[in-house]
Amino acid sequence: MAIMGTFAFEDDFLAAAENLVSSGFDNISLLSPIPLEEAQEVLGLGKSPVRRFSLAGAMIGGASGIAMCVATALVFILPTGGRAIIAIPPYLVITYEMTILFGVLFTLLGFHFVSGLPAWRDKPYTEAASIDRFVVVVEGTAGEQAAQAEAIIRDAGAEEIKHVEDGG
Amino acid sequence: MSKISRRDLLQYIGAGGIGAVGGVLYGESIERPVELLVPQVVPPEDFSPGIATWYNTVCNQCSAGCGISVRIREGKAKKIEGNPVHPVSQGRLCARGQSGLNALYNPDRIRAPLTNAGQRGTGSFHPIDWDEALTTIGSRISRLKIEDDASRVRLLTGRVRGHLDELFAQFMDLLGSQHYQQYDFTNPSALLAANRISFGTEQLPYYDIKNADLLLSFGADYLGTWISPVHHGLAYGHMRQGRAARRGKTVQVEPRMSLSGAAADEWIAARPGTEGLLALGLAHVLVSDGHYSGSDRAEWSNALQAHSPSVVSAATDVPEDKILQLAREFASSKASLAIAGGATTAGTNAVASAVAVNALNQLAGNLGQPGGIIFNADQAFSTSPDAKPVGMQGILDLVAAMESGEVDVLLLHDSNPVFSLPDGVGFREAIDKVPLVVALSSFRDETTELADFVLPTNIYLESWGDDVPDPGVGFPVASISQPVVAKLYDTLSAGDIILSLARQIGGELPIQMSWGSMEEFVRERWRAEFDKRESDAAEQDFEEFWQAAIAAGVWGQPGATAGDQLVPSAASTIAAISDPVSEFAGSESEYPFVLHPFLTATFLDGRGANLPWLQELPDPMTSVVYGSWVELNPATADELGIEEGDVLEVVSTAGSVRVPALIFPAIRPGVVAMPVGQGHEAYGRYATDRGVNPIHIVAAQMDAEAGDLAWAATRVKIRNTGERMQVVKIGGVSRTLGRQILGPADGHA
Amino acid sequence: MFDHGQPSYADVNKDVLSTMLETGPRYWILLGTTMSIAVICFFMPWLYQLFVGIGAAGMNRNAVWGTYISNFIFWIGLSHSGTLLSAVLHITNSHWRKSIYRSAEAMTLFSLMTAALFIMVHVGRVWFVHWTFPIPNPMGLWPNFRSPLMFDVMAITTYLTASSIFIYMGSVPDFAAVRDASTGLRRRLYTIFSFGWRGTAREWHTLGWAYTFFAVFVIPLAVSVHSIVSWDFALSIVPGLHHTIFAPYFVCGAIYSGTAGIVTVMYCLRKFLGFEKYIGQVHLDNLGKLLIALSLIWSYINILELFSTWYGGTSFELEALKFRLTGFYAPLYWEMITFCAFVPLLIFFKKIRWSWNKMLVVSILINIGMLTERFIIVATSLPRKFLPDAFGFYLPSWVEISITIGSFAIFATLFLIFIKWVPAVSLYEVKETLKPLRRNT
Amino acid sequence: MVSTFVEKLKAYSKPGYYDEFEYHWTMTIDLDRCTGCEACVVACQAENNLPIVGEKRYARNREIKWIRIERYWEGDYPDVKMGFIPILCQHCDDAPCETVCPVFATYHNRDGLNTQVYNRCIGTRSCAIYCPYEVRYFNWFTYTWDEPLEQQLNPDVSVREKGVMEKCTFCIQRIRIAKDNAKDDDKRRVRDGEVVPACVQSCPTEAMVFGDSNDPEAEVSKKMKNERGYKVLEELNTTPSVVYLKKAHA
Repeated sequence: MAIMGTFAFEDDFLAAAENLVSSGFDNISLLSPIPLEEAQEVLGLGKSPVRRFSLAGAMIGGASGIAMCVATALVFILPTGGRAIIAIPPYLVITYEMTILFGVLFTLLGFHFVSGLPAWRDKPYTEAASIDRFVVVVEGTAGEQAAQAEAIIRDAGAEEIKHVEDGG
Repeated sequence: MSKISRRDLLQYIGAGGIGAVGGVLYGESIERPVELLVPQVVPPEDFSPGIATWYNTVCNQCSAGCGISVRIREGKAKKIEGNPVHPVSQGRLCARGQSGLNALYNPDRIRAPLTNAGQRGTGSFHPIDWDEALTTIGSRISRLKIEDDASRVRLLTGRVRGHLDELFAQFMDLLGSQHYQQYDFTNPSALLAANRISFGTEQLPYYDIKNADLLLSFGADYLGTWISPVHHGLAYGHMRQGRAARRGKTVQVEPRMSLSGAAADEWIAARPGTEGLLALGLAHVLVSDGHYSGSDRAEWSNALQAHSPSVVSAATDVPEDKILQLAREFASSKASLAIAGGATTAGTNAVASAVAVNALNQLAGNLGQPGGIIFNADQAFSTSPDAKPVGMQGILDLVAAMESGEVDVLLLHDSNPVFSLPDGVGFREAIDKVPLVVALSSFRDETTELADFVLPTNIYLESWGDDVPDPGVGFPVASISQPVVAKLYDTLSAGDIILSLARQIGGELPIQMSWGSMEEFVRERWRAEFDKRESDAAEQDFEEFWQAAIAAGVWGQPGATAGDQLVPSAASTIAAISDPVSEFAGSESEYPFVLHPFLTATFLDGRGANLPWLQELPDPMTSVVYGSWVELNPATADELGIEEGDVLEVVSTAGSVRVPALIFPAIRPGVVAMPVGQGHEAYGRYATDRGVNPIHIVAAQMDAEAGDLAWAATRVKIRNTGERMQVVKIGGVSRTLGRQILGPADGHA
Repeated sequence: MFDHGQPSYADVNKDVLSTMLETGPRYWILLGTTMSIAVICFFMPWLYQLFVGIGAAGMNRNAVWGTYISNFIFWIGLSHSGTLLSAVLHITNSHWRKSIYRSAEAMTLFSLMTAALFIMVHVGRVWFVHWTFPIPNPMGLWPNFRSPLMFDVMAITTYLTASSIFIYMGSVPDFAAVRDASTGLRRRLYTIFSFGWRGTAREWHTLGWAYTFFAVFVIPLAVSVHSIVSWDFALSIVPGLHHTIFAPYFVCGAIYSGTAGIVTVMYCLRKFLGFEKYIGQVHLDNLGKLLIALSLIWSYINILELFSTWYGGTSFELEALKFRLTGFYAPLYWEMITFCAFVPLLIFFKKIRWSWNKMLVVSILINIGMLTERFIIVATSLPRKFLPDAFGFYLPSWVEISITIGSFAIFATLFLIFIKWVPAVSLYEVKETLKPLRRNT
Repeated sequence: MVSTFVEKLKAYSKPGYYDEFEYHWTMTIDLDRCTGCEACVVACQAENNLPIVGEKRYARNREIKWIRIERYWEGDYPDVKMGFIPILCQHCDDAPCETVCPVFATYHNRDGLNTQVYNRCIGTRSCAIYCPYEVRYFNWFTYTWDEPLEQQLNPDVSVREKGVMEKCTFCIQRIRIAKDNAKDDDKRRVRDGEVVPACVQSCPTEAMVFGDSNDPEAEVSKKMKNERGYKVLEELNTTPSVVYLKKAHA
């Protein structure tokens, strides 16, 4: 079971979230139509691990860039224009581009990995969340805990409270 | 090995799956085409696929007589190069010679005998078979012969040498007609006439450019079009840089810079038609300065009296000190040589000019000297039976005969007088009066179009024949022409046609001319020569000799030079010295410009215009392709407000042509130049309706002595029509713009 | 920021999504027109050219590159502002970016695609163009990474990939909004497009980080792309092209023309999609100021180029310069100088800067000038290199002119398709600029 | 293992070629001998299957002439001079065209030749941009020969299709044959004068000399040392393999 509270105002919504967190609920989702830094802070989201993906991607890209150039040159020994077979200056450009390409691709990978998207399973959601409503979802609760969560949400000033099935 | 496997690996990764499946499907669905590697029913002998064979024969693109080697693969001619053992070409060949392949494989060749369907001159022909054509023609001639009217049969050919010439002569002789004549626009008639006067022999000597230190050329484009360009090229290269520390110098006198003028160290644009006078001026200095000290000095001095440098300078527009300097250089050079040709020998004063140049050589002691004029020993084979008319006088006589109905049958071979003679000669009109015109030709040119029967001839690369280069190379030389490819179409060589005709005509002709083919005839004649010269031929057996000659394509006797025993006295030259100034058709006031038609190294007198490689070959001096133009001095153009591409109407007393202008920096003001060779009305797809033919507006004048067309003696006026036409050329900006393209600036070399 | 008062969050969704979900006949007529022009002017001549050979174009021995390459550079240049500007402004946290960046990025993407098309049109054997990629091919041979053209291949591939990802990722929350506002097939499609986005704090957080990294990667990438394009020329030794200033020159020119392009596109969005509310005076003003700055830099580099050529004093360079300034194409050169150096100075006047109509004219003139600039670089330098006798001339053929016209239609078509598939204005970022929805303010 | 790899890396990181050229084919052209007669131009056309492009295409500068004669006037009438210079692929050791090709369609082989591999060419035409001598010719069309002119085509040289760049190869087919013959003949080296490109072969004035400049005894090596020797556009540092000998003065 999950409890879903819909708010019209973001300060109410944030207050509810804060109370839930301080009450020890750890399986809460905070849905908003715009990114809210405060909501992220409530959940204690600091530096995202995406950045590690970016770094790794860039490094892998750079290394594979230069490796690709050098390896191709060594496999096909085809001198051109009196340049060295392994001519570093032009390879730097390729490396540069490969660094960025892999950096971008890995960041994308990191986004998917960290955000858990794509996730097309049904999860508690209300369409107003993409317009102008702020939604708190408390998942995996039942019984007394659920009542407590519902109380916190109602106290914060939720417009609507729904009990829905847990996603997935 | 490892490299390959790595490559293959990459390839398999990519092409593996899809490629393999696709390949199988493709292979299954489409039957493998059966390709005929050798698309010939009967392969020629010595045939091995994939291996190139070289056959030696003789070039027929101009009358220089270069030996050529033709590369044959799978029975097809692939390339023509100079025959390395031939003394004329020595392994080299000009653009024209190499384009012989275009003639062989020309899409516009006549592929079967033709007869005109209805009206003559409409250009409509239909094919007939050889028997029918030969029977018709043969019976006609035969009838004339029986009626003892054989002199009503005329034979007009291009410049033919070797035993084909003898065959023609014999044919006409046996027929009982004295009217075998030749016409070739490029024939050096004036030189031959002048040599007859000066040296007593109507033959070209060998001009030893190779060993000359100073070459003084009066109008002769010896590197492009004059007599034997490839051989002169070899000689020129040697003269310039082939000798240690001795670089020959060349001076060119001509109103419009030719290829040879571009190569020259000094280019002198004397007033057109006065080049011979300049030669006399130089001769005057040689005598008056005491460079000449022969016993006949007084006679010389007397004859040259009127030609003092100051007089000559005024007439020729060459500064007096230039005349003095040239004369002194000419006298002091160890080996000097003066030659005449081109426009200098195409005025009404042609022979007088050529004599003047001969005089210069005589005075400088150049006769019989290395680097001078070397007389040929006897010709290799005495093939040329009788002197026959060559040149415009002969054509005029022929035209007169045709006009008065004295000609019943006109046989034409390889000659295009309609194109290469001025309209004023009236050939085109006169031919209407001839009941039967038969043309032996490989292509349908302007003259062939007027024939009743067109008998297609083999290209020289498909024919047997031989040739004696004229001028020789100082010693006896003869070349053999052999078919290097199986003939492409239902054609015959000119010799074979004549032999077949002889059989058709009957009487004593087939008995006297009993050879089965031209091959047999050539072979028999060579056997006769062999027998005559047996003593000095190394080979004892004729068969051996013959095989060796065919293989080499040439036979010669390098030791047998004439030496100087042939050097004639100067008396006749002295007697012949006159005032060589050309008379121009048209008054200077009405026609302010002198027309300078020039031969191009590509088309010569127009015979090369049907060869696409030559059409695409930029003109050496202007880089123009595919067309005609008229050249003007930049100052003249400025004055008249003419720019490149303005269509000008060039008008002479004989007619007018419309042609785009080209500004040419190296032409004398007051002269306009036009290339000869374009302007064909018929000559295949590459030549037809392209440019204009300046010969049409040349006044039909002759030099009386030489009896040939004075094609450089016409005045013209020009009119800007206001139309524009692109002159197609490849050149961009023909100035170096200070860039060191032709070498570092002097002092930094 | 908003000229006509604050819209509500719901207004934003309604205004923007209605442009996507409600389609009038005018749209279809417009789309049909641009598509027909694209087919008739671009693809049919191209087909003809494929059949005949590149000889269908006006290029020749002396000028083996022509309008295809100059158009390629132009379109690459036009692509430069969108993503780059968006990324820079994202990093610097400039709020005025938020309502225009989506369309600007789309412009990047589509002009880049058009540019890539021009490479296809340009090469002689387009059916083998994949040999330039490091993938297995029947030659068993990988490309030459020492070649400046390979830099291009790598740079453009990367740029296309990065720009696509950048615009896509920025649109994911908006795809979710579209999903929520639609039904049926569209809903299913947008469910997939949006990855099942719910807008949780964790999702926003990850997207924010990823997006910032994309921006960080895209900025040096964009700079490198046009530098590399300039090196196609500058690494040759052709007089008039062999200048060290070329990379900054091209980058500056690219951003310049791109920014002008944004002004044009913004005008159209306002006019045809009714985004007056979201794209307002502040944007025009800021873009105008940017244009002035870029125009001044561009002029400076041009003067520098003239000066260094004159100062260098080699025959080759001077001749090339002389031809450019006084030769056949001189009128085009001076047209370019007028449009790109002098006309933008008018933006200094507030009267001009604040008028959408006037700015539209200026921005179009700038891009005409920039199109000419690319053409002049190619057409005046290449046919006149080192050997004067080999000097030639270049005149575009009807095929080239037609394909050039067609390329604008392709761009327009892509853009028209885009506005129906992606919210042309970023919903969530515009909402960010609105007054926060708080009970206690 | 590692050390050999490092050595290999080091070796290949130096500018230049292989260890050394097997042959270094070089040509000298003596401008004092050259008369501009263009025999070489036709020889090349015949040998290398150059197309007949036609007047219309000529008018738009679409001709294909692997060797062409350039003309430069000097001075004005009457002191006007003409300088001819045959321009063909200079087979530069530091060829700008090779570097720019993205698909290795042009590269430097062990004979010091700047090769053009038609099969690999995708037709970017950048090599023609980078070439300062403008000796690269592009196939704007697929050219055909009016039947039966195609019978002349040299079977040793491929006919190029549209979209492919082509240029002078120093008649590589002749070099191949000469090298094959030399290999069959006891694996000896190709002798001086054994291989001549078509243009050199045809030159009536013997202005062109071709040979292996690695062989100090070769005629071409001697000609290269001539004091009149220079290279066209030497200042661009492309190190051409064609050495011109400046025209001498009287």
